[in-house]
Amino acid sequence: MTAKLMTVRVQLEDFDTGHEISQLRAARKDIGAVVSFVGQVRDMNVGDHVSELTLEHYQGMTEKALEAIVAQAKSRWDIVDALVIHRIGTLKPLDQIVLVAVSSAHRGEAFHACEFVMDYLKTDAPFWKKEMLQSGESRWVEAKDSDDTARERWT
Amino acid sequence: MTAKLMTVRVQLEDFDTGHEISQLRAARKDIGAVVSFVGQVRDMNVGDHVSELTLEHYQGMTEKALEAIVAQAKSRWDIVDALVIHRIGTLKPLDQIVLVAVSSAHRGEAFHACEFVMDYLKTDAPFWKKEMLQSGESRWVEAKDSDDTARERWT
Amino acid sequence: MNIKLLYFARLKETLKFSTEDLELAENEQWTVLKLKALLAKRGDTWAQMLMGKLKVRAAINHELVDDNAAISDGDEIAFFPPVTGG
Amino acid sequence: MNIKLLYFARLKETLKFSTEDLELAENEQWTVLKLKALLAKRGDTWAQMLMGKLKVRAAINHELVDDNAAISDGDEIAFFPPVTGG
Repeated sequence: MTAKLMTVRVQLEDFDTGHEISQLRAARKDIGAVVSFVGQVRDMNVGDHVSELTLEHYQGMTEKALEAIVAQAKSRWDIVDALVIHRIGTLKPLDQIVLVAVSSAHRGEAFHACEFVMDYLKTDAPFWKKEMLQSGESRWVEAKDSDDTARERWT
Repeated sequence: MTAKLMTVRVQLEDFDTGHEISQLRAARKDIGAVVSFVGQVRDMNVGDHVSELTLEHYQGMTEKALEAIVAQAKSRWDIVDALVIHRIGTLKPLDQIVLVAVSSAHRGEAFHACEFVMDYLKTDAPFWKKEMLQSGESRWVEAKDSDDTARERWT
Repeated sequence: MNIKLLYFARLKETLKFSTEDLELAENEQWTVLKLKALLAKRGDTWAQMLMGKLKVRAAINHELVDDNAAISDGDEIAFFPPVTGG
Repeated sequence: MNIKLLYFARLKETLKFSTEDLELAENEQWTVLKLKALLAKRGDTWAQMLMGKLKVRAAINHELVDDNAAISDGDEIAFFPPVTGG
């Protein structure tokens, strides 16, 4: 049994979801399941048309926060590996924002760990979205209470 | 709002997970999340080395069963679309067996619906695995009680 | 009445049947259980496969059913072990 | 003692500061709350951003902390709104 791997990437560039899932899958022959989450920019938010989104983050803290979340997932579930890629910079509707992918022997662990990482990422990783509306106005996206509720489920 | 789509495929050929996720993602600009599950052949089962796996199914019933599971997921959660691809025939360790992918506006729905579809597929879709062991022996894979338990959670 | 029978996986392999057409007495109420009991009379292997320790599932016209399900003329009835896909 | 301060998102934009070095009185026990109160004295905008209705989060050396967290010499302290990534 090789050591568990862990990868966290914060980047301007887009990513290739299929390639990342294949890499996770092919890493070990005792992997039976890969669960992944892809988040993308929606064209509407709180009733307004969004033309683009800018993602700011706290370099240094972001990577540590994501690694801490993944480490916690690994301590709670018997998973093989986990990957988090989060984009920063300016994005448009249909652009990919985030990928969380988890590999494990059996499906239950991968489902739980993947959703856990997303729920914690939403409340603990220092990213902030500012959206430019079609009206020309721009505004900071407000944090949602539902994200706090989602995170609470795991405690 | 266009009609909800639904796709179920049972096939000998491999599939391109990245392409399928991209198709689901790009279908509508109000999609914010795609959750997917990929199952692959493991090289070990109940302590024995597996050299290959043959998947048999009940043609006609399989497609109906999968469509019924997806329809039930759509009635329970507010999802946009769902895709199920399941392979049949002879597969080797590291080969992909199944893909379930679900798109939705928000992540919670996609996570629940994807896991629900997998849990029901495991107990209700008429597929049977026969494994060829490295020892030369072959045997039918036994259904697991844990799959019944997983399904029960949703009722 | 006439029905079509299908067997899958371990049942197909052991019974050496994948499909057969069967005629059932018209004046009786047929259920899955009664059909299994009839088939079990074909011999030990049949009895073991359909009424033995190993679980067997049934479907009528592509729908999973239990032992009490009623059988009608023209039905397609399948017997198979618990499923193991995914 | 000397600390480094960072501001992000709405705070950075409104306060027109992204980073600053600050010297704090040595003979006192500094907490996040006490630091916020000190910064709030800089004017209405600062008071609104740090002690107003909008929630503000703090991190010390890259770890999320609450208002009671103690500040030490050399710490990097960041103030920002609740996060909205993913």
